Amino acid sequence: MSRIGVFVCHCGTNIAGTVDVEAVADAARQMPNVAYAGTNKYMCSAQGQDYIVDIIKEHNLDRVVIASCSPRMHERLFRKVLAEKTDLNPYLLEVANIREQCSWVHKDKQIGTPKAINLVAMAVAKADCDTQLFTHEIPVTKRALIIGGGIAGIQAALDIADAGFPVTIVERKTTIGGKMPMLDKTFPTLDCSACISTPKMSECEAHPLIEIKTLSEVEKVEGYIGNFDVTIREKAKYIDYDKCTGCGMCETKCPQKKIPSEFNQGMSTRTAVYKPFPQAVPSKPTIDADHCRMLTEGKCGVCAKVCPTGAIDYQDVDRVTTERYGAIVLATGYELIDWTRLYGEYGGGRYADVISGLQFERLVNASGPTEGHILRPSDGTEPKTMVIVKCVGSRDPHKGVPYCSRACCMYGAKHAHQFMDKVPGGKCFVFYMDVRTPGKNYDEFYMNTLHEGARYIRGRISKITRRSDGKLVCLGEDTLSGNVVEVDADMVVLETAMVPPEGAKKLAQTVNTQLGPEGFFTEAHPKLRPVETNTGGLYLAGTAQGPKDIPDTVAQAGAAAAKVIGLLCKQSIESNPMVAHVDDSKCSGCGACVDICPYSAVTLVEKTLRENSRKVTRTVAQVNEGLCQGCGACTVACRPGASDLLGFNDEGIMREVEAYATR
Amino acid sequence: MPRDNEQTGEFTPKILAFCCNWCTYAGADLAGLNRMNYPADVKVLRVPCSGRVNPQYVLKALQSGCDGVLVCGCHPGDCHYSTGNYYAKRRMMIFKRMVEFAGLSPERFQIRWISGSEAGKFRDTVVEVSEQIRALGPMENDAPSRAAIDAVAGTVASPEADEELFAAAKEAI
Amino acid sequence: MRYANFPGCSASTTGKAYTESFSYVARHAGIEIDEVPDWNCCGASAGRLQSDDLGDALPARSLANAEAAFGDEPVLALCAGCYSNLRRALVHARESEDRRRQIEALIGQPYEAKADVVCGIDPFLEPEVAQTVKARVTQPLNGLKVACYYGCALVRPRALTTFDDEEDPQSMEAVVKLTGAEPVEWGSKTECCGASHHVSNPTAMKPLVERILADAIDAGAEAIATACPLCNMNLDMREAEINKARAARGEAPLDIPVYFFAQLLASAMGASDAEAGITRNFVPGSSLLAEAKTREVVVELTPEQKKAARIAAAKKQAAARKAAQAAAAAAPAQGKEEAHE
Amino acid sequence: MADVQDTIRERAAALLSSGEVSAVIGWGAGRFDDVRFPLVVKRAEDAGKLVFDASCVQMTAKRLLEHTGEGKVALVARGCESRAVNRFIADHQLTRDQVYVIGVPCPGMVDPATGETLKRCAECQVRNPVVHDELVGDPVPEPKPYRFAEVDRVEAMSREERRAFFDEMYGKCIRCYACRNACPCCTCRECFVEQDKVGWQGKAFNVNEARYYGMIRAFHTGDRCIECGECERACPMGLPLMVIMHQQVRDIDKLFGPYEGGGLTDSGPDPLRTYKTDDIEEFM
Repeated sequence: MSRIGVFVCHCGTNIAGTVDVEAVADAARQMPNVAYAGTNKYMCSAQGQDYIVDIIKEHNLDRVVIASCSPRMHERLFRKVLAEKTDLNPYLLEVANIREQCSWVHKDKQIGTPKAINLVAMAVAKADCDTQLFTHEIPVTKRALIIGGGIAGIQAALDIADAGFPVTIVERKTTIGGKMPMLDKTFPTLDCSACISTPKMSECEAHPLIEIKTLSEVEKVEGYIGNFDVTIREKAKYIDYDKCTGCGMCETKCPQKKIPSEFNQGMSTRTAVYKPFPQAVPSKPTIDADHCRMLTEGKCGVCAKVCPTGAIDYQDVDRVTTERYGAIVLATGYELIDWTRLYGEYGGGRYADVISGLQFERLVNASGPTEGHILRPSDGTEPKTMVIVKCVGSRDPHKGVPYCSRACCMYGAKHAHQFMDKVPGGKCFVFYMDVRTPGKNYDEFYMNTLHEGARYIRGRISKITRRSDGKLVCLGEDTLSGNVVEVDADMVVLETAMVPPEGAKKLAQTVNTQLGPEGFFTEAHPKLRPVETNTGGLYLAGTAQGPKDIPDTVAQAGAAAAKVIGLLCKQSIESNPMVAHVDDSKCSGCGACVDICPYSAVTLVEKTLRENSRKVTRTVAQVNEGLCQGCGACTVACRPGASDLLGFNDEGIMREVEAYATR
Repeated sequence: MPRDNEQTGEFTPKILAFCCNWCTYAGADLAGLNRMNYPADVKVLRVPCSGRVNPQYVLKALQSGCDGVLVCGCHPGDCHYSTGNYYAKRRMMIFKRMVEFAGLSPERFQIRWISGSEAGKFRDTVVEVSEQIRALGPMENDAPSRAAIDAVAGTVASPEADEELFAAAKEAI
Repeated sequence: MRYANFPGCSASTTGKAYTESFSYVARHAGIEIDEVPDWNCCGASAGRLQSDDLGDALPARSLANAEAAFGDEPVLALCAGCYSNLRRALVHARESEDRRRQIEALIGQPYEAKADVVCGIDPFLEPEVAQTVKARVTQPLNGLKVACYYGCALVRPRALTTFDDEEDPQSMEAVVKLTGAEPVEWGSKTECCGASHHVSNPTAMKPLVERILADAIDAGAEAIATACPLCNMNLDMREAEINKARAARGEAPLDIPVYFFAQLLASAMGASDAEAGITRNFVPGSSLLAEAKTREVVVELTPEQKKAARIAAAKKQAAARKAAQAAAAAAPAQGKEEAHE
Repeated sequence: MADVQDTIRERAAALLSSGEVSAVIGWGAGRFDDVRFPLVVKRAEDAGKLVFDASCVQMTAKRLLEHTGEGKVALVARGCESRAVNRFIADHQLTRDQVYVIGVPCPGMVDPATGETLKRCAECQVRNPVVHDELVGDPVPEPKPYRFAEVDRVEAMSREERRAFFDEMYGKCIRCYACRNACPCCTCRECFVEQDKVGWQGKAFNVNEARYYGMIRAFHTGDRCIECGECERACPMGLPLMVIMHQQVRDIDKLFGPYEGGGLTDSGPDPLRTYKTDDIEEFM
């Protein structure tokens, strides 16, 4: 017989307003195994907690039911109260939700009170079957893994490494830096993007605790918070980085010169052995296996001949390593939407002078293909009239993506400013739906661009056609004046939507976390836990979580680093005690639970058990408490119920069902 | 607990809803946060995942006094444990067809995917299910009518029925 | 491939040339055509404006007759207006089961929406049909610059017509290429031709047609291809009035013949002007086709051939340089002799 | 059939005398004519007692589980027994090398009381053994008859009639658990009905508790059932237990892809122990 204490909370008037708490307490006193029932104005307040502790001592209670707000709110708090202020096991506690799911949704006391009584009866029945549970320590590997080497990954890596923990950055491309080195200026301060990102990149390379793995991808992630076993595949670079001095002789001599440079968004060409841009980190070239004649046709080998240190190695192979990490940060960044496939009305990619925002950044960038002069890709002349079209792909549920990509309004204004700055007498038209400038002196920057003469026209461009004289006729509407507008432009820049990079879905399955409907990683809580995920030990930073600009990305990177440091500085962390448990006597070793477990936490093991005074060796299932997350799928697959879930055991739920059904 | 509401005297159904802690329970809390209003016939039983709901709970609830059972979980793909609701979907689809094959009115046992942000959908589901069960009446209404029993009587035993054994057993009950 | 043809009112009137040329091409390309039994008016633009039920019931009745006679044989609607209306009834029936039942109740006969509805271009997108047409092209229109004009109903609204991109369609270009002609890139392929407003408000509609014709000529087209009787009529018939107005304004006339794409196919497959219905065109179109057939065959080189040509040219250059050097070496000897003399 | 019986006796004797197997499981003759019962022969000289003819109605495979400790055991296996062997292997109750299967293509057994072929044999889908170490006699044709006639009959009833049908059926159930003891899928060490502490099923002797037992057992074995019909044959009250099993097998086949019942292969996963992300969706 257990002695249960029922504590009904008024919650000010939140509960007492529409539920007769005294009646609930009276009804609770009649329930089986209830030794005490009482009410309090604010159970979660310090005074309320003391009230609980005193009553437990006074009435020698051994289980507690608190009828108050949702367990998702204060269950953890009440458990702490039991653990710290009483000698009760914190898991002999049940919370009946009589606020969010009762008093707040039923206005009439006549309806709310009986329902509250039912909910309390259910909680009491379950509490009677609760068993003592004990957490245990899981060791934490003091090492962090950052997937993605853009500014988010770099910033997170630097912060974690500065806190004294070794970090590995896994970057898919041949250099870290991501999109920032491609940009020319950054808003709103117009300081040079490369000048503020390349120092951080070299700081990363120089940092003793940061290991950079480029041209690498994460293939498999097993384990759990504090103990992730991560398999990383480092693709062959065909250059031995220890010997290579980065002199660049091979790049100059490589005969294969006609490969479109991804870094310059296809507006210039590169060689098969290449370094994407001068300040690349690591500042050594790699050989592009798909285009190198030696590796595809077996003829050439010029780079090996000219290399002073003999660093070229055509027989290089992928290296696959598996290492253990305590925490993982997803900083995989974004890609621009492929507008050519979606927008036939803008020429579908056939007009060379209709370019994307990133391509314009490369044009206007001093280290770009045109050394910073804004020239038309078609004939290299300087455009006199430029049209910028915003929200291409963004906020377009039919053809593109439904969401706003946040940063294009600002970098659209920046492009307009740069154009008017570099092309004397240049006329710039910006077609927009809204101008969103939600940041510190963002709007001032936009106003400044307006005053410089950028013509903002509210309306979307409906069609771009090319006249035989090369002019791009942009047909649109000025919704404010209601007129149809036609602009003969020399060049059009489309500010396209940010979308998740290719391969994000596969990575989400590898690290076992969820993607939102648009394909970005889902954060644990949009407002309260934006850099965490539902998977313990897995954090998010930057545009991997959703479109954002550089200031927010760096802020999130710092936040994610803080979370990782908060985890790694602990010697060990408490495990979740509400995990599955197998009763050996009932288990026939059928293995139904083994296939079902998403965390492969259950295995069949050979055990010698004492059964009716005989030693018998049998295969039974065994749960690895570290891996088990307590979902309970195995407990239903187990027909005799040998596998039971601690905290939500079969007996407790059955009594809870009967408590309600038979009342 | 009288089944009929004291004031109105009309039948108030008893509906048990197994709600998964990460999605539907959060959706229900959100419905409360937004002060939505829905009938009080549904009581929520929290489980960590819809994969934890054992069909034996559902049958026990239906047979010991509940008029309806609702099992809710995350939308496939959103499960906090990544696969719990896929298993729940298969189990519940098979179990629902079996109990309906055995004569249970379909509305009395329903399954819905409701995410943590779909407070409105949770309220609408509760309203809809409680109206359906209210229309069906208590579980006793599901019992077969005299005519149905006569129509079926005698057709149940399979050809190999052992008549004397059956007669002997009859007295024993 | 077999199709159940839904002629519609335009087949024997404004679209007569389209029907004649299409049936000529069909005969020679192995496309069997049955006719939808007891078909009725598809509702044109008036039907659905009157009421949704009428808009769905009129085409659905013909589709039901076709289904009863030919099962799931695709229904061919040459006129873009019929195509759009038949597609609407089909999509409405397929989308929702109870709408399909309502339609069945309206037309008083069963209709399961089994058969698909296709426009005039669709049959030629089938690879084997394209092969047979290409093989039968005996008088190719070599290098004839053609601007393909789609208008609206063929490609819009996007939810009904799913056979090509609504902003940047390329299917008619692929079909016209079979004749050896060369489609041009131009901007007004899906602009409005004014449709039936030419009757109610001609002054407002003239500039639309004028802009289309001007845009085609600006893009270097020698002819315009269409796949809808109404577009064809508006572009073809109005040219004379527009040119008269332009002459009054002192601007150059816009002379560009307008054909049905089927006419180009038929003519390239050896049909006489009468068989291809070209004599029906307002802007005389036979001379241009005849001239195009006499042009020198432009053979498109495959990449390998291009590479071989490049290497051959490089060899010829090297040989020429050697010869030049040899000549230069011989020359000084000669020059010296001259200097001595 | 007689020559098959002789070969079985000869093979049994040979296996027992060579010591390759420690026992041979088959059928023996009872006191009355054409009454057969399962027989476990351990000595070579008793091999002569083994009988095989049209009235061997019992499905003997479950005896295997009682002899797993004594080395290799031979089993005379028709189609249903061989599927049961696969079932045991899939449920990790047995390993393949613990059983020597003497395969016997089955012509279909005859019910001694009525003289017609057994209902389960009339509906049998797999007459030739799916797994065997040796085969006695040549394979018989596989008619694969339509076996869902009774399910259709019950499904055609109205909801109330179906409820009445199952009320009567479970009303007759005396909860002797013969169906559970006969079923090759029911190999749990402690069945849920015996767990009073958790209290899955009440102790009361009424329709509700019998229905609870009947339906939960059907759910537990539904996705692994080998359709041997032994539960129906073993039921003293003659209840049509296979109706609900066939309904499940047909539903699983319709919903989750091609499935002709359990035991056709010896490895999982069974339909309810796996999932496909594109399973049909009806709870949205």
